[in-house]
Order: sequence, then C-alpha cells, then structure tokens
Amino acid sequence: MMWLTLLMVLPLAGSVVIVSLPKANEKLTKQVALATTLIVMGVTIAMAVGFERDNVELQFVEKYAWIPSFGINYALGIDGLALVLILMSTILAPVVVLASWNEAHGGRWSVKTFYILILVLETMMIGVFAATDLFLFYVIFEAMLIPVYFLIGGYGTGERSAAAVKFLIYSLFGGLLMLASIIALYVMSGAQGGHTFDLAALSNLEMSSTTQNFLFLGFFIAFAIKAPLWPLHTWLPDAAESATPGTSVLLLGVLDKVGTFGMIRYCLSLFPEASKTFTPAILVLAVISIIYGAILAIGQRDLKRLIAFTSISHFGFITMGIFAMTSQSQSGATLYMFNHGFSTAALFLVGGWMISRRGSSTIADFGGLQRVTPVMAWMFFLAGMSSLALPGLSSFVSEFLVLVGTFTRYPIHAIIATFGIVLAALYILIPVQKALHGPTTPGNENLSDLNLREKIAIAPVIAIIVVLGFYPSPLLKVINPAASHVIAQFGFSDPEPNLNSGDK
Amino acid sequence: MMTSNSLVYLIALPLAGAVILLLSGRRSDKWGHLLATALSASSFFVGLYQLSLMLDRTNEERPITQKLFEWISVGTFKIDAGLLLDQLSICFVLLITGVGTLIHIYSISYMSHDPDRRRFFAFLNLFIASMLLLVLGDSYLNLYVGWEGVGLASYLLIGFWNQKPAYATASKKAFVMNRIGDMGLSFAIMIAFATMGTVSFTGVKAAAEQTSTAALTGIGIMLLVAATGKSAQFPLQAWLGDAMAGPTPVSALIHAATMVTAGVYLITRSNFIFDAAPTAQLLVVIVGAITLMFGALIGTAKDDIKKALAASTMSQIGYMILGAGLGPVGYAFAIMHLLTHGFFKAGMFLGAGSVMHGMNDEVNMRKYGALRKFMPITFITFGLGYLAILGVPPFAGFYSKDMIIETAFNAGGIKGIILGTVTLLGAGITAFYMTRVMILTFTGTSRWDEEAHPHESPWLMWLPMAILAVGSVTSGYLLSSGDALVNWLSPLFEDHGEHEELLSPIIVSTLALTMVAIGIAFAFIKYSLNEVDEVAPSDVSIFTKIARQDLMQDRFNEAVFMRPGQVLTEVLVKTDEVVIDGAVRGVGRAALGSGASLRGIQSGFVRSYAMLILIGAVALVAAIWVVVQ
Amino acid sequence: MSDLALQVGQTASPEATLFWILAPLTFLAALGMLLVKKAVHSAILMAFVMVALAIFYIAQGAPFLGIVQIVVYTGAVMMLFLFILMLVGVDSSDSLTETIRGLRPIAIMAALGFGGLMVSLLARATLGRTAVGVEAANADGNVQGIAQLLFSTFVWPFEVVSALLITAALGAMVLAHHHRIQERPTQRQLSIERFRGESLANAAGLPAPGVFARHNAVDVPALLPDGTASVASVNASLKARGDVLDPSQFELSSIDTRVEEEK
Amino acid sequence: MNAANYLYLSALLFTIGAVGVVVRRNAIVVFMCVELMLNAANLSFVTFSRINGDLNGQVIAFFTMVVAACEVVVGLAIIVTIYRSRRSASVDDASLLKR
Repeated sequence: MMWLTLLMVLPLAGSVVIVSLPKANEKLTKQVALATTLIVMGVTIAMAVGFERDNVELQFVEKYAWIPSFGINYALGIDGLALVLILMSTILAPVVVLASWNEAHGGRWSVKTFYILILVLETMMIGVFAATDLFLFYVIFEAMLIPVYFLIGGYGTGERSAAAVKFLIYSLFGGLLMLASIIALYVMSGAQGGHTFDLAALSNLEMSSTTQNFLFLGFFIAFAIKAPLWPLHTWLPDAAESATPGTSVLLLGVLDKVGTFGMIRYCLSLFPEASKTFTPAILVLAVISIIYGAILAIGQRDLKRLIAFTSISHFGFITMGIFAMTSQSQSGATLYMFNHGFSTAALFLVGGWMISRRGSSTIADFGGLQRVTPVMAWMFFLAGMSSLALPGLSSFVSEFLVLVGTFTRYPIHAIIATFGIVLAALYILIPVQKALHGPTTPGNENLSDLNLREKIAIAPVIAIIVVLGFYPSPLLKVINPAASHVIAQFGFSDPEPNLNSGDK
Repeated sequence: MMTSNSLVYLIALPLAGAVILLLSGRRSDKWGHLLATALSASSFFVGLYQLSLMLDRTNEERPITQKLFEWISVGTFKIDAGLLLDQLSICFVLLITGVGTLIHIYSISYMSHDPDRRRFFAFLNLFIASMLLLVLGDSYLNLYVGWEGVGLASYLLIGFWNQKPAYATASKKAFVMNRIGDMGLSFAIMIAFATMGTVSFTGVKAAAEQTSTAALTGIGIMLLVAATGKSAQFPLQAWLGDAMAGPTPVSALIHAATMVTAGVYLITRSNFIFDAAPTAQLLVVIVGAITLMFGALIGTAKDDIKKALAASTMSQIGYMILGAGLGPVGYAFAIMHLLTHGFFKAGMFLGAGSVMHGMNDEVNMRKYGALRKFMPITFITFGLGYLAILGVPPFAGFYSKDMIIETAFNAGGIKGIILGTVTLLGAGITAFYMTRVMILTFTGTSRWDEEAHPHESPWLMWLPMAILAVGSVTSGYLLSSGDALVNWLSPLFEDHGEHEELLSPIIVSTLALTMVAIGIAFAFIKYSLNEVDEVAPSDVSIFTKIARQDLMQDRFNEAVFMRPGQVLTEVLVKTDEVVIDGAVRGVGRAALGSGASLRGIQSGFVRSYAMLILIGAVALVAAIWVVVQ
Repeated sequence: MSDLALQVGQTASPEATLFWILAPLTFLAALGMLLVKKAVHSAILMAFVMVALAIFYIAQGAPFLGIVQIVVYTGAVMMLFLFILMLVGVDSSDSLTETIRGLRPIAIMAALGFGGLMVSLLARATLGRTAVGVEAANADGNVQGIAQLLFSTFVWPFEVVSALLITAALGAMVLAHHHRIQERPTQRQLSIERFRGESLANAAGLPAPGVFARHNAVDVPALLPDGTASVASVNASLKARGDVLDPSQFELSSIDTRVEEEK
Repeated sequence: MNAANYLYLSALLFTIGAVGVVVRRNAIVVFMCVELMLNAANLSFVTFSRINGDLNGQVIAFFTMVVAACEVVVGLAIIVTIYRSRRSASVDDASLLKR
C-alpha cells in the first residue's frame, strides 16, 4: 500500500475540494480543511501502527522513475526519525486549522486561499520528510517556501511583506548553496557508476576531503538557516512577529525542523568525514545559539519575538544533540524536535489568542490576565513551563537527554548549555509575570476567556506535552533504533563511563 | 531488596487531588478543600502503614522498591520511574504528610475567606505529591522531577496572591534562584552518568568506591549547589525572605518544615559520595556554618514576624547542613534536627499566621505587644516552639541541636573548635532573636493599630498548632531515647568508628545553655525593660542597618548579577538588531544601493547608451591591442 | 613619422595624388558633419563624403561599388535624408550645447582612445604587407567578377538580404502609415462641432496667417483687430517646431501709418 | 601607393561617426553618422579586397550597402513616426526608457 503517497495526496485532494467550493461559504471551507487534516492525521497514525520499530531500514518505500534521463526518481521512504516528524506535522495541522479558525479574515486574500495554502503546505511537509531522492527533496524543500511566503505576506500583521521577503530570500540563499552541492554530487555520481540522485547511492560516493568539506557546507548552511542557528537566525523573529500564530506554529514547529532533520539525514549520512571536521565549530555555534537565544528572549518586548528567540535557543539544543553523536544526545535531539513542535505550538497558539484579544503583542500591554481569563492564563503558563523544560513535561526528557548525552563527550559544551536552563526560567517567568500576574491593567478587564473551540484545539497539545513528559517510551522506542543507526553509520559509539575521569 | 506495589499510592493520592481540583474548576469550590485534606491525610495513613510494615522487618529488608514503568531508556541511559522507601525516606514521608495534613486542616479555616481557596489546596496537594516524589525517587533523575516539582509548587504558592506585583516578583525570584540550584543537580547527574554510567542511588553507591575522588568531589560540590538553592543556604539564600509573600500556611509547610530541608535530604542521601570526597564535605560544613550565622544575624534585625522566622529557618537549616557535612556521625543528627525543626518551626509559623489572622494581617512585630492575654492558645503553642528552638531541656531542640554542637566540637582539630564555636554563637544569637520575637509579640504593652481587634483563632486553626506543639515538646526525647533515630538510620550510613571526644555532652549542654541564657538576657534588657518604638528606629548602628537589609544579599545579587545581566541583555538585543541583523539588512541594502547607483547609467537617453557601446568598443579594441602583439 | 614621409614620397603615383588630395578633404568633411549646427549642412557634407568614398572605391578597383555608392547612397539614401529633413523642418538647427552632463568629454576621450588604438593597431598589423591588387580578379570585368561570386558562393545571403529589403520596405510603410486613433470626422460632424460647440468664435473658420499687406507667410500669425497676434492662425506643426515668427516686426505701428491723401 | 592608408582613413571616419552618434541630438544627423560608420567599414572591406586580391570584400561591402539601405528606410520611418507623435526629432526627447 502506498501509504506515503496517500498521505501526500490527501491534503492536495482536500485543497482541490476547497477550490471548488463557493467563496462565500467560509464555514464550509474551514470544515473541509479541518476534516482533511483530521483524515490525514488518522491515516498517519494508522501507518505508524504498522511501523516496525526495530527495523533500521527505510520503510514504506516507494520508487517510481520521474525523469529517467537524469536519473531522477519519485522515491519515498521513512525511518523512525522521519516517522516521528511526520506524525508531529500531521497532528499539528488539524490543531492549527482549528486554532486559527478566524485568522484568515484579516488577510489580503480570501479565506479559501488561506486553507488551500495550509493544505498544500501539509503535503510538502510530509513529502520533505519522506523523500529519499535528493532532487525530490530539493524540489519540495524549495517549494515549501511558496505557501509560507504567501501565508506570511498575505495573512500576517505589521510589516508582513518585508518579513515574508526576508524569509524567502534568506531561505532561497541557503537553498541555492544546497542546490550547488546537489549538482556537484550528481556530477560526481556520474563519474562513479552512473548519474543518480538516490540518497543511499550518493552516500557511498568517494570524494576528497576538500570537496566533501565544501559540499557539506553547502548543505549545512541551508539547514542552519532553516533551523536558525546563530548567526543566521535574524529572519525568524521578524517572520514570527509578522505571521499569524497558526503560520508561526507550522513555520517554527515543522518547517524549521527540516533544518535539523536535514542535518541528520543529509549532512551526516552524505558527508561523515566533513561532519567530523566541522563538529567542533558547529557545537560552538549551537552553544552560542542556546545562550544567545535565551538572553535575547529575555530582552524582548514583543511576545511573538520572544517566543521566536526561545525557539532559537531550543534549536541550539537540538543541533548540539545531533552533533554530539552519542545515542542519548541523538535520540534526545530527535525527541526534542517532536516536543519542541508541541511546546512552541502551545506557546504560539495561546499567545496568539492573547494577542488577538488584546489587539497588541507588546508584553507590557498585558497585565493580570490570570484573574480575568484564568483558563487562557493557565494554558500559557503550562506552555511556558514546557518551554523551560520543567520535569514532568515532555521537553524535559529531551533536553536532559541532549545535555547528558553531550556531557559524556563534550563536557564543557554541556556545562555552558546547562546555564540555558536558568535563562529559560527567566525568559518564561518574566512574560508570565508581566502578562498574567500583577493587578489587571486598563484594557485587559474585559478580555474573554478561551471558548470551546479554542479549548478543544489546545487540549491535545497540552495532553501530549504532559503524557510524553511522564511516558516518552513509545516515542523513544521508535527513535532509538534510528538514532543509534545514524551513530553506527557514522562510526561512533557511546563513550564508556570513565570512573577515573578527573573532570569537574 | 523487597518490592512493593503500594508505594505509588503515597504520591498518587495527593497528585489525584491536585489534578481533580485544577481540572474541575469552580465546580469543586465547595468541597475541594475537604477532598484535598482527606487525600493528604490518607497519604499520611499509607505512610504509617508502610512504617508499621517496615518495623516488622529486619534492618536489611527494610528498604522496599517499586518499579512503575520504564521512563527513559536510551542506550545505557536507563531510568525507570521507580520508588524507593527506606529508613531515611519514611522519616520524610511521615513528616511531609503529617505536617502537611495538619497544615491542610489549618488552611481550611485560614483561607476560608479567599475566593481561590480551591486552587490553594490544589497547589498544596501538588506540593505534597512533588515532595513525596522527591524523597521516594530511586534515582537522582527521579529525585530531580520532584525537586523541580516542589520548586514549581513553591513558585505557585509564593505567588498565590500574585496580583500584588511584589509577590509576583518574589515568586519569580524564588524559582530562578532555585533553578540555579537545579542546574547544580543537573551537573551532578551528568557527571555521575559520565563517570559511573548510572544515576540510581544504588548504582551510584556501588560505583562510588571505584570512582576517582576528583569526579566524586565534582558531584559532591554540584549536589551542594543544588542543596544551597533549595535549602536557601549561602550563597543562594536570598529568596527565602521574599518567599514569605505566600500565605502563612505555605511558609509553615514549604518554607520551614519540608521543602527547604530537601537539601539536607539530598546530602544525607548522597552520604556515599560525600564520605568519599572530603573536599566537598568540607565545603558543606563551611556553607552550613556561614548560613547559620548569616540567618541568625538577619533574624536579629527583622521586624516582620514572618521574615524573622524565615531567617531563623535559614539558620536552623544551616545547622542541619553543617551536621550533614560532618560525615557519618552527623547525618542522623541532621535528620533529627530536621524532624524536630519541622515540628517547632511549623508550629511557630502557624502561630505567626494565627497572630496575623487576629491582627488584620499585620506582620510588623512593633505593632504587636501584649497579645498573650488575647491569644492564650497561640501564646502557649508558640511559646513551646520557642523553648524547643532555644534548646531548653527537655524540649525537642535540646536533643537535636546540642547533638550537632557536640558533633561539631568533636569534628577534630582546629576545624572542630571553629565549628563548635560557630554553632554555640549561633545558639546564643538564636536565643536573642527568638526572645525578641516573643517579647515584641506577646508581652509588654500593646502597640496595635486602631482597627486591630485581636482574638483567638478558631479551633480548626489552633488544633494543628496544638498538635505541633506536642511534637515540639516530645519529639526530641522520643527520637533520641535509646538512640532510636540513630539506630534506625544507621544501616544507611557507613560507620567510620567513634571520634574522640573533645568535650563531653554535659559540658556542651552547659555551654549551650549558658549562651542561650546570655541571648535571652540581652533581649530581655533591650526589649522588655526598655520601651519598644512603634516605628523602627533609624539612628542605629551600621551593623543593624546592614542586617535589616538581609546583610546586603539582595544588593549584592543586584549589583553583581542582575544589573550586569540586564545591561548584557540590552547590549545583545541592540547587537542583534544592529550588527547581525544589520549585516543581513546591509546585504539587502547593498544590493538595492548598487542597483540604484547603476540605474543612473540607464538615463533613458539613447545617446548615453550609445556612449556605453562606444566605451565597450574601446575596451574591446584595447583588449585586442594588449592581447595581439 | 619618417616612415610616413617615406611612404608619402614613394606613393607619388596618380592614385597617391588622388588620395592625398581627397582624403584630407573627406576627413574635414566628416569632421564638419559633427560640428555644423544645421542638419541640412550635415547632409551636404555627408553627400560629399560619400562621393569621395565612391571615388576611392573606383580607385581601388571596385568600379561597380563606386557606381552603386553614388547611385544608391548619394542618389537615393541621401535624398531620403533630405526628404525627412524637409519634413521635420529644413531650417531647424541643433543646439550644440550638451545637455547630458559629462557626455561630451567622455565621448571625445573615448573617440581619441578608439582612433588612437585603431591606428596603432593598423600600424602594427600591416607592417611588411604589400597589396596583391584586384587586377587579376577583375580580369573578366569587375561586375562579372562580383556577379560570379554573388550568384554562386553568396547566393543564399543574397536571397536573405533581398528578403530583408522587402521586409524593410514593408516595415517602413507600416511605420509611416498614419494609424488613426479615431474615426476621421465627417464634414457634417465638423459643422456641428463648429456651430454647436462651446463658443461661436471660430464658427466662421480660423483666421488665416499673415499680416495683411505686410507679410503673408504661413509662419507669421495674423493680427487681430486689436493688434494682438492670433495664435490660432498658424499651423500647429509649425508652432511645435518653433518656427513661428514674431509678428510685431511687421506691425503697422512700427512704420509710418499716416494716410496721405491723393488727389 | 600603400593600401594601408585607406585603412587609416577608414578608422578615422569610423571614429568620427561614432562620436557623432554620441554627441549629436538630431536624430537625422545621428543616422547620418551611423551611415558614415557603415561607409567607413565599407571602405575597409574594399581595401582588404584589394590587399587580398579577391572580390569577396567587395561583395561584403555590397551586402553592407543593402543592409544599410534597409536600415535607413526603417530608421527614417521611425523618425517620422516619432516626430508625428512628439513634434521633435531630438533623440533626447525619446527618453521614456528611463521610467
């Protein structure tokens, strides 16, 4: 059964249905979009049930010739890592549709267009994680920018056009570097047994270390822009500030994961030697991202920008985990990707509701919301606690795994990164105090609490955050084989406990 | 080790209470507090049942475990959600659930007028559950969950009235300073995993013997950092005074009896590490000694009854930490002092709450006076707690504190003499500031505000106070008669043999009582024989001024961490905007700019285009001229 | 320089004489094209350059080209130029002041550079080469020789060029064809316009140009009874060209207006 | 007679034509300068034909003349059209490309 193609076709089919709907009937449009995303989620879960956890090979493989003369295939397949990310994307999609029920109304174009864009984006999100042909991956990687560009530029707030353009150009720049590397790989594959874009075949290419370094950088910079790594991060706060909360959830929650996913799937497997060469530098950048993102989050006055900077800090953790190359850090990083999707979703959605009610995203404009809108305030607080990785919530497991795993090989990095957890307390508690606590300030007295639709939208997110905090095993069992496979491919094994190490 | 499947109920019961109360919303306003109290009490009874089972077993079989489920398992990093109940944790379980239940009962009445009483009880239950997880976790990581859980509960409860900005700030401060301590715990776990490959108590204990001293010292110091955060020890002590922003029952339960003693639990639980890492152990002692003097000195200058008691708590925990730092001989005494302190300090806090209840929430002791006649029960229970903390025989503190002083003197060499002197001095100062509290509050003339109508609290409030007072009187004797607690705990600690005695117990007790008497005398002269001003006098010595400002701890933190931190943040925000994003925008602007300037060439005049063609032709010919020789 | 003098001395053949007389004149004429103000003068100088070139062609053994040059260029093309000049105003003179800042000096610099480079390139390239001469090629006659080539080797370009020529002719027709934007107004419409329009001032037709009895050229506006000039009396294209003369010089006030009675 | 002299003359005429295109504003004069450049090239072709001793150069010059004639016809038509709409034969006035 062609599970993955089915997954990719379903949202497209939904968008075709929406196209044929009358423009005036916005409610029907939304219902169709919601139904589509729910069906996709259901199919994904059904697929996940059939996933063989201990099989490290790619599963649900599909392969059809696409452009045979260039050796381009339509090739799909997933491992545990991709499965987890696809699961996250398809669960977040209905949440976003439901949560941003009224977001499309302030847009430049119709409500219909908004949902078509979201559904098309969902197709791309699934495809980008499932593609095993480098060309297919690149096409989807770049094509994803289009719906997001229109979602930011058409339905955002403030300087939405400028932010959308900045996002687009920044991403395109990285994409072009990657394209150059892909072409180089293709050309080299021609000299070594036939032109191909197949990932597995390309990972066996032989090349000189200089070539490998350059090609690695081409890929890595593209991914480092996507998963904003200091100092390539500045597009993210702008985009998040201007985008609607729903778009931000998809942008930070899913799209940016393509960056970290790509680091594992492409950078590590295609260029193992170069990855080793650059690991020290990347780890330093990751640690800087963690601390820098956190400090900048503390200094923000705008709620959306603050959340964006917390994500930069979190992506630092993920990147550090990936390149620390221990099974704990690698599994932790993958789990972190999943958890970050939900904790950021919760923050953005609740933050978005707060902002749309108050009509301002400046933190100082809020005050005393806990007395006025208790449910909303508690949801924000919970989301914040998840962001600062409170034990018992999902982010803690992943963050701690990353730290512990990194510490066994790179203690100094881990120690510096751990300071991030103190900063995390500050960047969450400062907005919590300003917005939720204190006396109710003028302008906030009459805000309404969450309605039923919003409660239904946020409930699964919070539930996942809490349940995975206490019981992450089901996910870890899917992730672990994939993660250890990556490390084994890479020629690393976990450092043995060293009873005599004199390290402090 | 035996396994059991009923340990989880200890935690599950109060946790269920918290969840039910938080999720049901206003529907449970009517009965929520009763449910919470009942669940806390039932957890206490489960604890008693476990104690009875444990008493029936031999020493070796007493610890029992329960594995709930596999929590995290990645590679060799395998953590089960497992519980461990041994002789040490059962003490804590009973203290937490026992005192906790009493404080639940007290709060029913104390909080009866608060519209958010349900939420308060939910948080209390959450705290009980987290604290139980802290003491029952069978690995450092499980402990960590409870460790941060109590931090969260403490944050929520300190900020319970967070509509007041100062209270909200106090809660944030507590959480952040606790997080610094938590970071220490993270480091300890990381080092433990990196060096020993395990983080469970049994695993670490087994591996500790082969582990290098350097690694153990690292773990020990990091555990100490964790303890200083949670237990408000030097240098992370500054949050405790502000934490008094929470409702008084919270101060009694969390910031006196239980949570703040978690550091002592951690150090005692990690005895196998500290025993093998003398440097870390020495640091523990130093931290304890500094804090006990620090707290005591602050206590002498505070006019706010709760802050005076908070300073006292800090100081008493300093005793415990010092005791725990003295090695195998001290652990049991530290725990004993922890338990007796749990009783008398909780009782005194509840008394303070009772006084505030009768005095329109006035906390300034200078506005009290002569309350003895109006609140006899409060006076008696508070007085018993007072005698206990002073260490007057036969009250509880006499047994526990004198043992620590004695152990300190016997630590050997110059270290023993210094520590002994410090603890003795601390005892004297304790006597001074506690007597001051007693005199200002209950004796002398009344200095009330006009609206104050002091009255005794209802029975729901004084009953817990009375029970705790009984504990303050008897617990010391019960725990030490026949070395009951020492023997009970001894299987857990390595015995390194008896130290030589520098001073005999009699001499120590005499010395301590003398110091106490001097302290009382000073306080009596200063506050009972002289008039007490209603407003704190400003023409006081520089030392008093510093002590009133908590020995400059906040100023220090602000000057050294907060201000530079704020400056750093602002600088970085500007840097990000100007330099990093500036570079990005600069690229864009350069493209635009070069386009704009090159656009000048496109003047629209055909002739200028022709001109360009001509220049191109010149260049071409010149190239030919150069190339073709 | 001495080489040049030597060459001058050595090429004292009739052709050389022709060259040294005509070449400087040609050069000066071309330069003059640049410098004179009126376009029509430029055209005359151009015609001279072309004729001179035709002579050079003939002198170099290309009589066919020489004749074609005179017939096609000097005859047809230059006439076309003059025709257009008439159309846009034969008198109109260019202002030689440069309006695009910095263009002229750059142009002169570039021209000097270009010329200098070309000349020095030629000087280097032609050293030691002697001309073969076309006498052998012209053995059967120049026209026959060219025809031979044209209809054999170059027959394809020749056809292409003929197609180009036809296309150009068509193109010129299309371009020159005045495409009406509106329907040409009928007599009736004009009439209605004249009498039902906003004013009746022009109902009797526009005033004719020319100051009565003093000047009747089309570029002089008529004077109205009050002595002012009537702008409406001059053709619009003359006005656009700026070829309207000031009528004041022909006003009667500037001359003796006394009426002498005659018996 | 050294045939190279014609080449020098041709180069000079070409240069003058080029300058004329740049500096003159009257479209007709500009066109004449273009013609001058073409003619200068023709002179070179004819000279090279003589130097090389075959008629190819002359044929090329002949083609050039045809193309030049085409160019003149179309160009002048354009000038007329522009003149009709803008009442000006100055190339500077047709500067709509700027915006």
